[in-house]
Amino acid sequence: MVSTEAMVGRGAVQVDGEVLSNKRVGVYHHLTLVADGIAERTKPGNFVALSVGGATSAHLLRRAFSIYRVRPAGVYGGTVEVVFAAHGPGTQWLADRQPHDAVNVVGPLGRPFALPKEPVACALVGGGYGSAPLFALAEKLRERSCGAHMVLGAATESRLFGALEAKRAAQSVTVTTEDGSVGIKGLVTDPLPGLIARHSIDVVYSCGPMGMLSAVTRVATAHGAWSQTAVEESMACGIGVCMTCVLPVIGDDGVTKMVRSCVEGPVFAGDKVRWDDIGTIPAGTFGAPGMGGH
Amino acid sequence: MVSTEAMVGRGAVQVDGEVLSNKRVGVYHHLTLVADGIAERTKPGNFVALSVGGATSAHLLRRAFSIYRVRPAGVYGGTVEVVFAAHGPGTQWLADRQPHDAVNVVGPLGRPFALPKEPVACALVGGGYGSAPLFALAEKLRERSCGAHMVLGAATESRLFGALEAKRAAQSVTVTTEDGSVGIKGLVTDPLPGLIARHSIDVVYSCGPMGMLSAVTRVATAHGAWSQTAVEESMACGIGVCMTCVLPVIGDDGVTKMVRSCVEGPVFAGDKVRWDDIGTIPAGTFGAPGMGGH
Amino acid sequence: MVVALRPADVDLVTELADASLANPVMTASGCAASGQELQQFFDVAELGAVVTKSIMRDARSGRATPRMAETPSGMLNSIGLQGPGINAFLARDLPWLLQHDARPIVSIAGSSLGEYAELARRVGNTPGVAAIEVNISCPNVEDRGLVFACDPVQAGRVLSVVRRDTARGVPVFAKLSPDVTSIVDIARSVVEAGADGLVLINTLLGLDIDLATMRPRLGGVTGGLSGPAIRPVALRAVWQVANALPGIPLIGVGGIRTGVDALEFLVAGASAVQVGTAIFNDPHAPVRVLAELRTELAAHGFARARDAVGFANRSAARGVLV
Amino acid sequence: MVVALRPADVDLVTELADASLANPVMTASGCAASGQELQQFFDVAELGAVVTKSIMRDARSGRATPRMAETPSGMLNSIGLQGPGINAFLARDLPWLLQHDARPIVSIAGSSLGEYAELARRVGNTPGVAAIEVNISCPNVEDRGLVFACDPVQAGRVLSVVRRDTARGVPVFAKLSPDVTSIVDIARSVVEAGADGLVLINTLLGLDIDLATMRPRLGGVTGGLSGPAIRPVALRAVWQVANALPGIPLIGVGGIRTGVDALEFLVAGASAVQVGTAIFNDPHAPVRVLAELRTELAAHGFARARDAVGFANRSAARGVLV
Ligand SMILES: Cc1cc2nc3c(=O)[nH]c(=O)nc-3n(C[C@H](O)[C@H](O)[C@H](O)COP(=O)(O)OP(=O)(O)OC[C@H]3O[C@@H](n4cnc5c(N)ncnc54)[C@H](O)[C@@H]3O)c2cc1C
Ligand SMILES: Cc1cc2nc3c(=O)[nH]c(=O)nc-3n(C[C@H](O)[C@H](O)[C@H](O)COP(=O)(O)OP(=O)(O)OC[C@H]3O[C@@H](n4cnc5c(N)ncnc54)[C@H](O)[C@@H]3O)c2cc1C
Ligand SMILES: Cc1cc2nc3c(=O)[nH]c(=O)nc-3n(C[C@H](O)[C@H](O)[C@H](O)COP(=O)(O)O)c2cc1C
Ligand SMILES: Cc1cc2nc3c(=O)[nH]c(=O)nc-3n(C[C@H](O)[C@H](O)[C@H](O)COP(=O)(O)O)c2cc1C
Ligand code: FES
Ligand code: FES
Repeated sequence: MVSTEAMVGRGAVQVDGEVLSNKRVGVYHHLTLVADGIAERTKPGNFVALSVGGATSAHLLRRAFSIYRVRPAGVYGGTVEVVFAAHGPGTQWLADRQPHDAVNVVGPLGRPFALPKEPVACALVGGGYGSAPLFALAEKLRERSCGAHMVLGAATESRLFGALEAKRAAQSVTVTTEDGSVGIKGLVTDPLPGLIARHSIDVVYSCGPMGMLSAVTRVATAHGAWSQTAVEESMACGIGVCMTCVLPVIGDDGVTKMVRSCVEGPVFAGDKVRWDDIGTIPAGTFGAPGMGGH
Repeated sequence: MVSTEAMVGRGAVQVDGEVLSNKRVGVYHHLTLVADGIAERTKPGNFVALSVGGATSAHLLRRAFSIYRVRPAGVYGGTVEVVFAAHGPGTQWLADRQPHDAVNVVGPLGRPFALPKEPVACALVGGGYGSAPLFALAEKLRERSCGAHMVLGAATESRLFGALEAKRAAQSVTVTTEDGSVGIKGLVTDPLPGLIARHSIDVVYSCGPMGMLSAVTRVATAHGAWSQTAVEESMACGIGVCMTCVLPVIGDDGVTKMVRSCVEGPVFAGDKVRWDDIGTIPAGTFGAPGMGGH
Repeated sequence: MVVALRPADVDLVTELADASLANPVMTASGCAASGQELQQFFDVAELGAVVTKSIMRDARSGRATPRMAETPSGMLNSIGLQGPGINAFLARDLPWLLQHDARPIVSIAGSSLGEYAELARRVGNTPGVAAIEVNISCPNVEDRGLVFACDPVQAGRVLSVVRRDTARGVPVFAKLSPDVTSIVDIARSVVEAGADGLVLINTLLGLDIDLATMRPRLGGVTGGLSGPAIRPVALRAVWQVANALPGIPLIGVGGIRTGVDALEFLVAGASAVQVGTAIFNDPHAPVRVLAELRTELAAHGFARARDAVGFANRSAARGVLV
Repeated sequence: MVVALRPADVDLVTELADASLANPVMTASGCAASGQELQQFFDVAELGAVVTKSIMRDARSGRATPRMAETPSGMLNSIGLQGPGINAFLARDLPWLLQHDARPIVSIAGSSLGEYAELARRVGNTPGVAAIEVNISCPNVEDRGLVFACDPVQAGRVLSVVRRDTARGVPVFAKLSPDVTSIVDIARSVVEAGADGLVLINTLLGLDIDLATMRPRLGGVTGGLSGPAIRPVALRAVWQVANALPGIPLIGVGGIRTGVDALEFLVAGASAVQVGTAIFNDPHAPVRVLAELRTELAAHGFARARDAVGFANRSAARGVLV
């Protein structure tokens, strides 16, 4: 596993952001914030934590969003973009923001996707808004002469994000929907084995619901590919100080530890995450079994 | 004292209001809300209770404001107007509202100013934003052929409200400021005795800080005039159910009771209010002395 | 478990010992006076019950002002049980409720066992009273001013005299304070003493400082904390007591503002809920919560409100993650 | 009493028994890990002290997830004291703090008296430790899992062994739980047992239900409620204990988010304050609170932070309404 020093965030800033635009894209919201200092520090897979509710808010906790895109300071100052689904009060509040409204930003946070050292072929698998961080990743992969093949999946067409953009960003694009409204009817894992074989994929990157990440990892591993998964765990602080966002991950020493997904993740090697044991403290975990106290 | 039946609010409604305009006037904010059903029920001296902070608000309690003006449904639907000073988080939030923003309104609340049955001469004394409810009162008095003489006072010119409007609304206008920036240098109580004598004032209406109301009542009583004062006590509910807004008022039976200023007030006969005992339970109050419990 | 159910088809009836209520939503004591003031907003007869402000034997002037302070997602109050006394209440307030077809649950408070007994005799034998709620968060003048609710023995004594002097068929509910080391111990004691059910929870003791005066803001120095801020504490109390004393009807109160909140209390073990501070924010809150609860029950496939009561406790007991 | 004072001229030094701190603002245990993660936002050496996450003798995996639930103006957590154990802490985390010129207050937690004693011996004799904070909100495995903090006798025993085994000159602070009938009784007991001061308060026990699963939301079922929601309870605890035990240094914690909040705790009797949950909202919160406190002290005419400590209690005792 990575050393503690490396796990401690070093590059995040906190800035008073301002909404530049906030647009509907299918069922999602594409929010662009002017927030200086984020872009320069961001790597694909990082996330930002946004405060919600304004000065009178009863919601203390920040909401975490994968960074979709950044632009360093230009006409408007640096910007950061996220894509999100409005479901609870915090995301609903963000969905209601208008240009010039203030949104405080902390970021970039978390460990980014690890990049291949060699020019190998990669698959980038996104579920729903989980595709958002994959476009910047695809760009970085191209810079390294790695092939980038995208697989985007969702329940239905309106829940797909970036299928068009994927055509520009990736060498090939495969779309799946559960209801067949567009692309292949089924799950992202259906076309994946064929894709891996066809393009001799070495690394499978994925971002989306936990169930999908687990399934993608299983397919990748079965086909001899590495997997890099960006997980989504409930986070209170996002910066590594609270210990709420843990999940069981197997270390280099073979020991399972409850590790913080906000600083040691959100990107993990998929085969190190004990997917089936999330929500438990598996027997044998470092420090288990615990007793009461809080 | 008034009977319980009369004290129970009967005419209030709760409506989703919408900001029509929100303008600075000196140090104050003049907020106009489209809120159907309020205008028809309002009498001078009533107030509204506005919710603050929106859907994600940590501020549960409504803020009370004297009604400045109402217009029954016209082009925009009925409107209600208030004038307020931004000092804490709730009024600050209201100050930040833009046209079309939503503000929930409960009102009209409280007992209005009692009107004279005969066409007598009246003084209307307002301190700071306390002048706001006096303009509608002046109109009602004129309808009854009562003379309406206004005395408006404040610490300084920017804290006066409606001095110009007063010229149209009243037969005479006297302005005082503590720093002499406009009008007579001093307090509203300075010109009051002369005014009462000059115009044979029978009723002195007042609205403003508690200290002013107490002083105005003293002057009025000393000069044989009735006084009607609109008090401002901390209110949790504004509708008579919580018992937070009480002050010691002498009943018709001569017994002091802790009465609710939101339903039995905010307008009280000034000489019935035990001004010096506000913040205490005076000895001999109905039900005193109490013991613990909450 | 999600079955298509229309909200209108949900059976909302709830059973609280000998009282059967049309629905599980009530007002909380002290947050609705005796119902009259709310009638301009909605018909109080629509509620499962109206819980009246705690009434004492004698008239009480209450505490000095200021009596309230707003706090994050909540408020402090130090009213001090201001009220007209039992005579005026029975002559004026209770008849109004009955005339308006409301189901009154009368909250009583005393400063001695004798006072509780007297109140029970008077209120507990007046026709039309749906239940008695015993507010034991009062200092006992006969025991160094110690609050009844903080001591299992004293709390039990109050409930035993009230139960003894209240007509059979009129359920007696003890309202407990959360400011104790073990609310389960107090619950057990009052149930053994005869309480037919429990109301959980009263306010938490809090304080606010006014930096303008450099003094506690409330005239009563400390006050009771209420509102959504305390909801997790109230829900915990319901959960703990429901697990410790299965079968005892519980009424949940503390920070309930929406139908979702209300359903959470039901599935944690409450047979009914009370809406308090939320009324100050929204005078329609009790009927809104009722309508929203109906929708939530339907959305979660509960054909009867009763089926939701204690659902989480039962699934926990089975070790089932539903 | 308002005298023109420049914020820069305010003397912020605070005395906590044998420890003198440059200013009264600290992090709260469990809300700042061991300081490293905050260093990217501000220099932790600027704070009066950094209170570390409660450390146990052995490594602990903590509780199952979900470990948090957002609540109105607060949150619930059930971390379960996950940590690497005392060896790793002393080898890695404490040295980091010392290298960065921070003043570390080390929070220790045990599940038996022996464990507390061992932690005291190891931590309380390590150079550089400014003070020990004893988290007694843990179940005692030797006494049916009862929480030390809930029983004056057990709480006193913990403090007596920790005080005994800690080097002289290193103050020992007991951190109390608000979930007791009388926090003053617990405070008195731990002070008699040797605590040099008190930290008030730990979280309140709460629960949240997840209607999607119909189960308690937290893996640990119940959790600790923190954040501005509980501030009035924390302030009340400080006020009560300051009045009951004058002269005992108190550290206030619970919902502090601004300099105004911090000053309220000072005038209610706290000599220092800790910022916890507010950090999750604003990683700069501790230094922002410190800057704001400085401004507030100046605005209220306090030339020294020490002069504000207990101001409201003193004016109450004199019966003076300032
Ligand atoms: C690293 C990371 C990246 C994410 N990226 C995206 C993204 O790009 N687009 C997007 O739409 N969503 C993303 N999410 C999920 C997003 O954070 C939640 O949808 C959001 O926090 C929900 O807030 P709410 O107020 O709408 O819901 P509520 O249910 O009211 O939230 C209550 C609390 O739970 C937390 N919470 C609830 N759901 C989640 C969740 N799924 N993950 C983490 N915390 C949660 C909230 O942060 C908040 O503290 C990401 C989460 C993480 C951890
Ligand atoms: C009948 C009545 C009429 C009023 N009319 C006006 C008016 O026309 N214009 C105007 O500017 N103000 C008026 N006020 C005062 C106004 O209600 C307060 O200024 C406002 O509530 C403060 O809210 P805040 O969030 O800014 O302050 P905060 O101090 O944060 O308020 C905290 C809590 O205290 C209450 N509170 C604070 N100050 C007062 C106060 N002075 N009176 C009552 N409650 C208070 C608030 O309602 C809130 O519940 C009136 C008050 C009453 C009772
Ligand atoms: C202003 C006010 C007055 C109250 N008066 C009483 C009372 O007389 N008797 C009582 O048992 N509880 C009283 N309570 C407590 C409430 O009934 C309720 O238990 C508590 O406020 C928690 O619920 P809530 O958060 O929904 O308000 C009062 C609460 C408030 C806010
Ligand atoms: C996530 C989290 C973890 C905590 N861990 C500890 C801990 O390890 N030891 C401890 O004494 N208190 C712990 N606490 C309690 C805090 O130190 C503090 O007493 C409490 O949260 C109230 O302060 P706040 O409202 O400022 O957070 C924790 C609180 C939170 C929110
Ligand atoms: S969210 Fe706090 S440690 Fe990860
Ligand atoms: S404000 Fe509630 S009774 Fe007057």
